[in-house]
Order: sequence, then C-alpha cells, then structure tokens
Amino acid sequence: MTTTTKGITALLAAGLVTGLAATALAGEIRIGVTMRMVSENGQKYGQMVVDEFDMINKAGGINGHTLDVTLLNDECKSDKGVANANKLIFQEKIHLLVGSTCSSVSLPIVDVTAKTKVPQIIPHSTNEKITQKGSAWVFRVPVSGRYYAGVNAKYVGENIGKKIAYLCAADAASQNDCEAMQAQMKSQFGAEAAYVAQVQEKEVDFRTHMQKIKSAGVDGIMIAALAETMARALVQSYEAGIPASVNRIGSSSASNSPVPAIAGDAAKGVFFTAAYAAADDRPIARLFNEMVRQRYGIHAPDHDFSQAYDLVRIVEIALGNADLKLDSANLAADRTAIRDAIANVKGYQGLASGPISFCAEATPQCRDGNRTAVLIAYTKGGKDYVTEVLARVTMPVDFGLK
Amino acid sequence: MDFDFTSLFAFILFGLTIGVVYGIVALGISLIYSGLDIVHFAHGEIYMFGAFFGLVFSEHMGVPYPLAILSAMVCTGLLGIVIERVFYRRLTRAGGGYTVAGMGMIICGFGMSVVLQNIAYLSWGADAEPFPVDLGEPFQFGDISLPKSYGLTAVIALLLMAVLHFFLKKTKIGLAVRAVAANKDIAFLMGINVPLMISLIFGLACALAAAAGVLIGPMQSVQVEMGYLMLMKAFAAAVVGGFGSLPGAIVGGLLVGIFENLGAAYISPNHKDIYAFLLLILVLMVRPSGLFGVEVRVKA
Amino acid sequence: MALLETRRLSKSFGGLRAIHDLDIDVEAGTIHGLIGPNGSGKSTFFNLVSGVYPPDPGSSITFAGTDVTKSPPHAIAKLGMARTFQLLRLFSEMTVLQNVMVGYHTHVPYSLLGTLVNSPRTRRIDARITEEMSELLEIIGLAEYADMPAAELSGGQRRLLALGRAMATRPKLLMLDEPAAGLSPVNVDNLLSIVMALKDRYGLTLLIVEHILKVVMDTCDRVTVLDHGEKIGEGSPTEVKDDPAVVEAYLGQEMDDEEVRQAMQA
Amino acid sequence: MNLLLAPFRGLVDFFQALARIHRIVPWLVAYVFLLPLPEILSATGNDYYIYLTNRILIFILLSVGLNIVKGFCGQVTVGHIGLYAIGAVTSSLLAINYGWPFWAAMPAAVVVTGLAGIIIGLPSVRLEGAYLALATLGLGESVRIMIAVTPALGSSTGIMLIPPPQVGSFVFDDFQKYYYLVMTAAMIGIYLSFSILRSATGRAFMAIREDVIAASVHGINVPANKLLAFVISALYAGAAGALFAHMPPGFIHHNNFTIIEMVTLLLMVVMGGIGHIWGGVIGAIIVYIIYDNTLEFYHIQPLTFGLIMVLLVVFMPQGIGGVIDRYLVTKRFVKLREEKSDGAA
Repeated sequence: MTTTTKGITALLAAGLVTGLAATALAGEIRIGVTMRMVSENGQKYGQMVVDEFDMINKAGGINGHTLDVTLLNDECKSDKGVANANKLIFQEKIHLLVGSTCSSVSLPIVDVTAKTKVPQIIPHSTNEKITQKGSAWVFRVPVSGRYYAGVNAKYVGENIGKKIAYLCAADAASQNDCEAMQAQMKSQFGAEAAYVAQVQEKEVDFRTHMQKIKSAGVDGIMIAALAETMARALVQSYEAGIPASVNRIGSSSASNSPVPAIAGDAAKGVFFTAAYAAADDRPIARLFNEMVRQRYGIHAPDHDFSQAYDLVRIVEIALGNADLKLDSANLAADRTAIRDAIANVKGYQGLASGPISFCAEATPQCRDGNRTAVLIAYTKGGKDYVTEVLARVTMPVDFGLK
Repeated sequence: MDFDFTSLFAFILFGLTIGVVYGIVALGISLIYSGLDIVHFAHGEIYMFGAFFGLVFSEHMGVPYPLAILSAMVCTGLLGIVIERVFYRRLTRAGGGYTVAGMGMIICGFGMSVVLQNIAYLSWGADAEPFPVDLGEPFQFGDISLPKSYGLTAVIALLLMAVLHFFLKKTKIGLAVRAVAANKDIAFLMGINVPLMISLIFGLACALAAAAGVLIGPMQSVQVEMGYLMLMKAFAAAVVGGFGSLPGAIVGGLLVGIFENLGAAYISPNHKDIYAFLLLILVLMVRPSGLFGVEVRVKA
Repeated sequence: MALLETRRLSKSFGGLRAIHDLDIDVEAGTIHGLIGPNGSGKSTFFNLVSGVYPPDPGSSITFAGTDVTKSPPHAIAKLGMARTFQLLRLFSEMTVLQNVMVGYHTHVPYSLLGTLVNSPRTRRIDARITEEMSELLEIIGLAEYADMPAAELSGGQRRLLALGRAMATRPKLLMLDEPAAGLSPVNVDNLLSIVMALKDRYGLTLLIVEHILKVVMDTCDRVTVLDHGEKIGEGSPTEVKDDPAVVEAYLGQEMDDEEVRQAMQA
Repeated sequence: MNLLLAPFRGLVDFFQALARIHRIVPWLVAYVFLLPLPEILSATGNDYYIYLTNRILIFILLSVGLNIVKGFCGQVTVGHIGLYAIGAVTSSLLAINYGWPFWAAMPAAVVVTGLAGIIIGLPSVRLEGAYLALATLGLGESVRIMIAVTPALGSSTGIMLIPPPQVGSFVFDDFQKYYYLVMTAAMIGIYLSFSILRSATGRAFMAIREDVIAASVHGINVPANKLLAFVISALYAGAAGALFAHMPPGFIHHNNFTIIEMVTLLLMVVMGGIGHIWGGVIGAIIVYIIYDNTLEFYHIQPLTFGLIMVLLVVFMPQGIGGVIDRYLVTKRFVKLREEKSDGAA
C-alpha cells in the first residue's frame, strides 16, 4: 500500500505538471499523429507529415491559427496505438488525430475516436473493416483493400491467366489483400486458387513453397507480404528456378522502396496496385518526386509518401473551411467542425490516383475517399528502380461491399 | 497421386542447408554454455551484428567475401569479449547455471539483446539490407535448383567445425579451453589463466555467430530484427544436440532445419516456427541432456 | 524389525561404484554411527536413503516398515526421516523462524484456500505452530534470533539451526551428516548435549556420519564402517576400534598400531 | 537514502498499527484511500492519467503474479506473457462468440489460464534454470504464434469489439469506471500474494527457491509446489489478460503479447526487486512512468530500458524493493539493539 500510494502521488504530481503545460496555449490547432515509426520508410513519411504541417505554420498558418503537431510511435502495435490515441486525445487535447499506418492499429483507434468524438484521418491502412465499423469520425485517404483487389484480379484474369498461386504473410494488410484477391478471382472469373500458403509475418525461407509452386505449374504467383518479406520471397522464387514467364504479383506494399532495393533484379516485372506511381508524368508528381528525393533521400516516393502528402493537403483544406474557436470551452465543437469540414472535401485531386471525395454519412461509401487504383510494374529493380504505369482504374463506390 | 520423392528430397536439402547455419550459431551457444555455465540470450543479436559487420566490409568497403567473413568474425569476437568483460563477468563470477545469479544472467542477456538491437538500429537503420554475393549459376539437381551460396555455407560450416575441432583437440590453448570448460577450479590450480580463457571462449562463440550471420546474408538479407528467430532455432538446435556438445550442436541444427522444413511442407507452413519450439520442448522433456549430452549429476 | 533396513543397496555413477550391496540395519532407539575414509560412500548412503538419489535396480530400502526404495524425498520425510547436510543447505534468505517452519511443513493441516481467506481455523493453527516452533528454537537456543535471516547467523548457530529445522519435521529417525564439522571443541560439546536432549525428549533414533571419531566413539551404540562403498566392519565402538580390517582400511597399512590409536582418538 | 526513505517509515508504522486491529484493516483503509483517485486525476484536467493508471494496474497484476513463481519459488519463466494472452483471448472469445457476460467469461478465462499454467509449469518438474527459461520461452512464443496464425483466435486482424463489463445498466465503458474494476482486482491480487507468502505454501515456495534438495528432504513436495506456483501465477495472468481484453476499446492483437512485452515485464520485476511483493508494484509503476515520459524519444527507448535492466542486474540485483526492505530490516534491528542495550543499562 505504502508504495502504491507513494507511486500514485508521484504519478499525480507528474500529471499536474504536464497537464498544465499541455493546455497552456489556446488558439492553436492541435494535431496528434500516431504512426509506425519503425521502418526506414515509415519514419520518413511520418516525418514528412510533421514537416508539411510545419511548412503550413511557416507560411502563416491556417486562418491565422498555427498547427501544433505531436508525433508518437505506435510500433504497429495495437495497445501502443490505443495508448497513444488516448494520450493525444486526453492529455494533448488534440483537435484531429492522424493515424495509424497499420490496419491492426487503426482498427481499435477507430473505436476510440468514435467514442471520444475526435476526427481521425488515416494516412495508410487498407483493411476494409476500418470504414465498415460505421464510425462518423473516421476518414481514409488511401484506397481501400476492396478496390485494390478488384482492379488486381481484373488485370490478372484478363492478361495473365487464372491459375494463380498465393503466398500470404500473416500481417493484417497482406491477409486482407490475399483473401480479397482470391475472392475477386473467384467472383470475376470463377477461378480457384492453384496453391495457397499462409506464411509467417517475417518468414525468411520460402524455398519449400517455391518448390511446390514450381511443380504446380501456375500462370502467376501472388506474394502478399510486407516489403522485406516480399522481397525475400521474390528473390527465392528465382533461386528456385521459377521462370520469369510466371508473373509475380505483389500486394499493395510492393510499392515500398525496400522491395526493389532488396529484391534487385527479382523485382523486375512484378506488378501491383497502389494509390500513386512515381512514374506518374503529371507536373505535380514530377515536382513531388523531386522534393521527396531531396528532402528524404528517397529514390522514388511510393504511395505512402503521396498519401501522407495528400493527407496534409486535405487537412489544410478542411481546417481552412472550418470555423474554429480554439479555446478549451469549445474543444468538442471544434472537433465536430473539423469532422464536418473533412466530410465536405470533394473532388480533391493532388497526387492521389483518383479524386478523393468524402461525405457525411458514416458508411464505407462515404469514408473510403479514393477509389482509383493504379496498376504499376517494376521495369528495373535495385536501389535505382524504375516503374511504369500499366493502367488506372476507378471502381464503383459500392464495389466489394456485401 | 504418387508420393513425390523429388520434392521430399528437395525439402530435406533445404532443411540441411539452413540447418547448417543454425548449427554454427548453436555451436557458439553450446561453447558458451560449457565454458561459462550460462545460456546467452543475446546471442541472436551478436549474430545480427556479425551480419552487419560482414555487410559493411563486403558492400561498403569492398573487401572480398571470404575476407569479409573473417573480418566480421574478428570484430564480433572482440565485441563479444568486451561485453563479457564489462557486463557479464560480474555475474558469472557469482556463479552461473542454477544459482540466483544464473537467473540474473538470463535477465541480463535479455536486456543486452534489447540494447544491441537498438544500437544496430541507430547505426544501420531498420530496413533490411540486401547482401548480394555473385557466385554464379545455381547448382541443379534434376528439378531442384540450389544457389551456390547454400553450398558455400555448408562448406564453410564444415571448415569452421574442423578448425574448431583441431583448435580444441590439438593445440595447447585448446586444451586449456577444454580444461576451463570441464572444471574452472581445477583449471585454475593447474596454472591456467581462467579469466582469459573465458574471454577467449566467449569471443570464439561470438565469432562463430558472426560467421553464420555473414553466410546467411546473401540468402535472407540483413536486418536488425533477424537475431531473435535465429536464436530460437539455435537454442532448439543446441538442446536437441545436447547442451555443451559441439558435434551435437551441428547435428541438432541439421535436425531442426529438416524438421521445420518438412513440417512446413507437409503439415502447415504458417506454424513453421512452432515446430522448432515443439522440438525444443519435446527434447527437453524427454531427454534434457539431448542426443549427445552427458547426464548432469545433481550435487547433494 | 529395525527402523531402517537396506538390502543390497547399490549405486553407481557412470562406471563408478559408490555403494555396493550394502545391508545396514538401524535399530529403533539407538545411536548408530557410520564411519569410513573420504569417498567411502557415507554421503551417498544418506542421499540414497533420504531419496535424493534413486538407488540402482535390485536395491531395497525399508523405513518404519514401509518400502521407500522408489519414494521421493518428501514422502520419506513424511514417514518420519529427517537429515542434515554436510554443507547445511539452510534457506539463507528466510528468517530463522521460517526455516524451522518449513521443517514443520508436512504437519501443517490447513489448506491454501483457508490461508487466502484467513479463516479463524487457519489463524488458530498459525498461532499454535508459531508457539511450537518458538519452543523448539528455545531448546536449540536460537529463540532470540527468530526474525533474523539465516544468512546472518554465525557458523555454530547455523549448525544448530540445521538441526532444529530437521527436528521440526518431528522425525523418528534423525540422520546427521558430520554435525560437528568445523566446530570448536566447546561448540561440539554444546551440540552433542542438545542432540542428546532432543533424543531423550522425542525418543529419537540417530544415525550419525562423523569424521571426528571422538564423537562417534563417545556417543554411538553401534558403528558401521564403510570402505569403497562396502561394509567392512560393524559392532560396538570398542569392537570396531580393535578390528584390524577396519584399522587397515581406514588408515592405510603404513601406520603402526600406536599411530592408529592416536589418530582415532584425536 | 535514509532521508529519501524516511517518509515510508510513517506510513509503514501507520499501516502496521492498523494491521494490529485485524489483518485486513490496512487493506480496507488503503482501498478507501484509492477509491477517489480517478476524481483527483480528473481534476488535473487530464483523463489520460486514469487510462495510464489502469494499464499500470493490469501490469501490476501481471508482475505480482510473475513474482510468485519467479521471486518466491525461484523458477525462471519467460512464458508469462503467453498466459496473459491465453487469458485475454479466452475471455474475449467467450464474450463475443457465446455472449457470456464478463463476470462469467473472466472467471472462465482465469480457470483456463490456470490449466495452461500447468502446461507451462510442467517443464519445471524436470528442468531448472536456463533450460526452464528456454522451455517456457518456447511455450510462450508458441502461444503467440498460434494466435497469430489461427483466424478463430484473431490471427492478423486481432479480436475487436470485445464488450465491456456490465452490471445491470451500469457499463464499465470509460477509464474512470474501469479503474474501479482493475484497482479492486489489483488490490485483491496483492493481498492474496501477501497471504500466500505468509502461509505454509509461501514458505514451501521460498524453500524451493533457496534449496530444492533441502526443501524436499524436509517434506516439501517439490514438483507439486512448483506446479502450484505456476498455476497461481497463471491465475493472475489470466485475470490480467481478461481485464486487458475487456478494457475499452476492447481490442487484442497477437503483437500485444510479444517477447518485448515479456522483457518489459521482466524489467518491472527486476527493478522492483525479485522476491519482494512490492517489487512488482513499484516496478510496474516506475517502468510505466518512465515509458510514458520518454514516448517522444522512441529511437533510444529500448536502449535505455535494456541498459537499465543490465545495470540493475549487475549492480543492484535486489532491486528497489530489496533496498527498501534492507532499510526497514536494518532499522528494526537497530531499534532492537537499542532496546536491548537500554534494558541492560
């Protein structure tokens, strides 16, 4: 008891100090960010969110208000993500939550923000269930997994063949991509999977599967995994002697730069769907590529970067339209105003593959803003990889919903 | 459908080639166990450091691959000696094995693994680094193709074992090392510099882990988090072979490699890591002394 | 029937025969001594009888009319056998009182659940145990150190505590493994008088392994001599002392009779 | 040090005086003292601290439980977090798939975890020290991998929308309400831990820790008691897991139960002091406070924690609890000596 009391007194004291510091400044729009600041890529585009908000401040803020951004790392762990969200909401008293980048972290945070009535905008989580929870407070900038699968399957069925082997890693995004793809192949072409193997999230040795796939004689292999795992699998597929004529299909994380960097030549010919292609020839995309290259030393930005950038732009537009009081009495009202302002963003076309539009209803149709997937293929692997755009497909709003 | 013997052969071959690497790490773990009476939980991170050292030498400094292996071994060995001298020595002096200090050693090992992993992350970043080594076209056994790096790994592993065997059995220092492993008190009375030998054992074990790290680089790329899984497999290998038994470690490694590959191929691939654990637990429960281990006598 | 009987008791470690075909009877109510040169198997005998080592097949150990050859140590303890260790093996982080209370463990009649809810019955039993244990500490003279960690006791006090802890199991047979080792002559006498007091008070049977032969010769009713794991002599202290086979095995042939006598009386 | 610890004396004396009335009185008094904590924390305008307190209390339950098997009984287990996972998953599945209320699902989860504790504890019958650590590590990780790859157990997406506990129309769905639940659980846990330590069972555990062979020849059934220690600590882990799962937003995922969490738990126990009941409590509080205040330095957080762990083991193996204990014991002896010399004079 004695020590508990003591410890809790200490806790209390600490709470008083930080609590006061956090609420001292009014007139600021407080934005909390929780992201997976673990991988190199993750850290860089997390930093990009912060940098972009800083630039808005340097340019005079929004309607005279400055932005106060707090960035926390959730390591892609749901309990840490929830703790971060709570810390940001209750301690930092944020007006808007940005995050997370992992589906398994975004999923519980959706419940937290729905309950505390804080608008949440997601930079990069594709799991379908996030917007299907019916929260009126969540917005998704990236393309939902259900759209990706539809586009991918259509292309595969029409151009490659129907006999596809699947290697699916056990992380949430890859599982989702893999299952959705199989379902789409079935519903669009009636094609059953030729071979399916669930592998662990960070599997390093795929030779057993490659040997089996080799003897199964398939038209294509879909490798749904996080970047590094996918890269290893790609390399090992060539080592096992599966010829280049068998197409390699990536899940959406194939756009991450570690894939071509680690896989090297094995990345050549891999195609995937993403929300942005560095090979995009619009002037805005050229400028963006150059900016990311200079600021973060990234050879060619993937869609994580474009989505982070688009997210900041969307937030900027919404905050500009919202009528904010920014004092402690109006915290709840300001949060609602920001939510409504985001819901009013229509037809935003920045770097995103398609126009991003939100609306007020708490449905996936309203909250999955981007419906356009770009089909991309690597034409050269290695650290100086090159991609090409195969197609750009916009899906109907209801696609993939039951 | 007929049973596909080619595939079975392939799976066993894959198991053997990765098992050799488990075996080398297990060899180090076993060596430490017999020399210091501790199970080193940070050995996975030592292996990871070895891999990164190899990468730095080979990719960034342009040292030829075989030389890179040697240099990485030396650097990692020295790193190990420093860690052992600065941190572990106080605990091992208080007694390893079953004592309360032994429990401290386990916790200390965990702490050290976290520290090393973070240091590696700060130095080399979180992303996996490719470690391409061009050895030419893969070997072909009928329908099975095996990249040369796997063959090279097997050869180097055998070479390392032979050198270690020669060192322990035929050299004077090796004899001293074995004496220390057998009984420190008696070794001390025989005039052997026991602390120095302990450092040497630890350094050797770390060098072996480094060799494994550099060897596996071309197959699986190099990453900060690579240590933990390898540690588990190597533990399983060391236990299966019998803690403290050097040939046991290699045989254990091969068995773990084959076991998990067959499990992944014929039972279920996403439980792959569980098979190694399963084997570990099974062997511990049925025969804690492993295949080649000697039954430990309880001193009453 | 003797309280403790071993028949064809054998134990080998690897190729080494520590005990071979040993038949020993310890009669109830007696003080039985076990002597022999270093490495003759005395400690192994203790470890076999108390269940710490499993004996080799073919051996049999009977204690208080029960076959305990394959019993685990705690079951044997429950039947009324207690022992001390040469290296004491006290629970050094625990207090003196807790040490003896562990010894009392087999006789604690309350349940874990009772403890958790702190039932009146549990409290009554607790009070009784504490009282009984304090009494025991009084006898061995450690009452005032009851709350001190065992590690902080002096060497002599530790030996007494080891004795007290063994006594707390309320044994029929108490086996002492070199109880006087490392004690000054005054402390040896003190210890012996306490052991005798305990024996009389609780009607103990004693089995003593001792290097200080004076202890054995002065106190034992019967002595068994071991060499290389085999019995080479048995009888009253006087008989054994004069047995040439014993003398020879025990001290080697080089010494003359007078030297042997001196050595044995020292 | 004396100056730092001096305030404890008053509190200790106060509670010892209370204990003289009845063993349970100090606990009730402390409980009443702790009840209004959320209101106090809330008054600072920062409800996040209530959430943090809840997380700390869950970890207190875990580390107090771990201390029973590790600190009291001396068994090196590294699989505790696996038991925590079993408790969490069992309770949430019962609640979601079978509609069990929390009050039925949690006890069931605790029982299931207790049974799992037997399995995790079984190796302890044959193995010791490092071998045992390896076996339990393997078992604990196997639990996590099983959860990660089995869709019915949540696999990659985790289990979501686990309903919060409910009494009639009162739903424990915010931090403040949940606090009463976890605080009560933690208090009961600590109290029971004390009861166990003071009982014959507790003494048997300690005897096994100190010397297995001496314990067994003094009548202690070593395998049974080791298993019992594992089971008791598993019960704690099961309760903690269930409480974690049902805490809003009611989401669990296999990566909440990794080796990193296990290391954190170890750090708590080591920092607080292995074998000191308050150790787990102190450790959980300190580690969490440090953790929360260094969130923005995530680059070097593991380094800091790992280094603390290594240095603690090397230089202060008895932990903070050990230091406090030593201080109190020394004080008592000094007092005893003084009384004695007074009497003699």
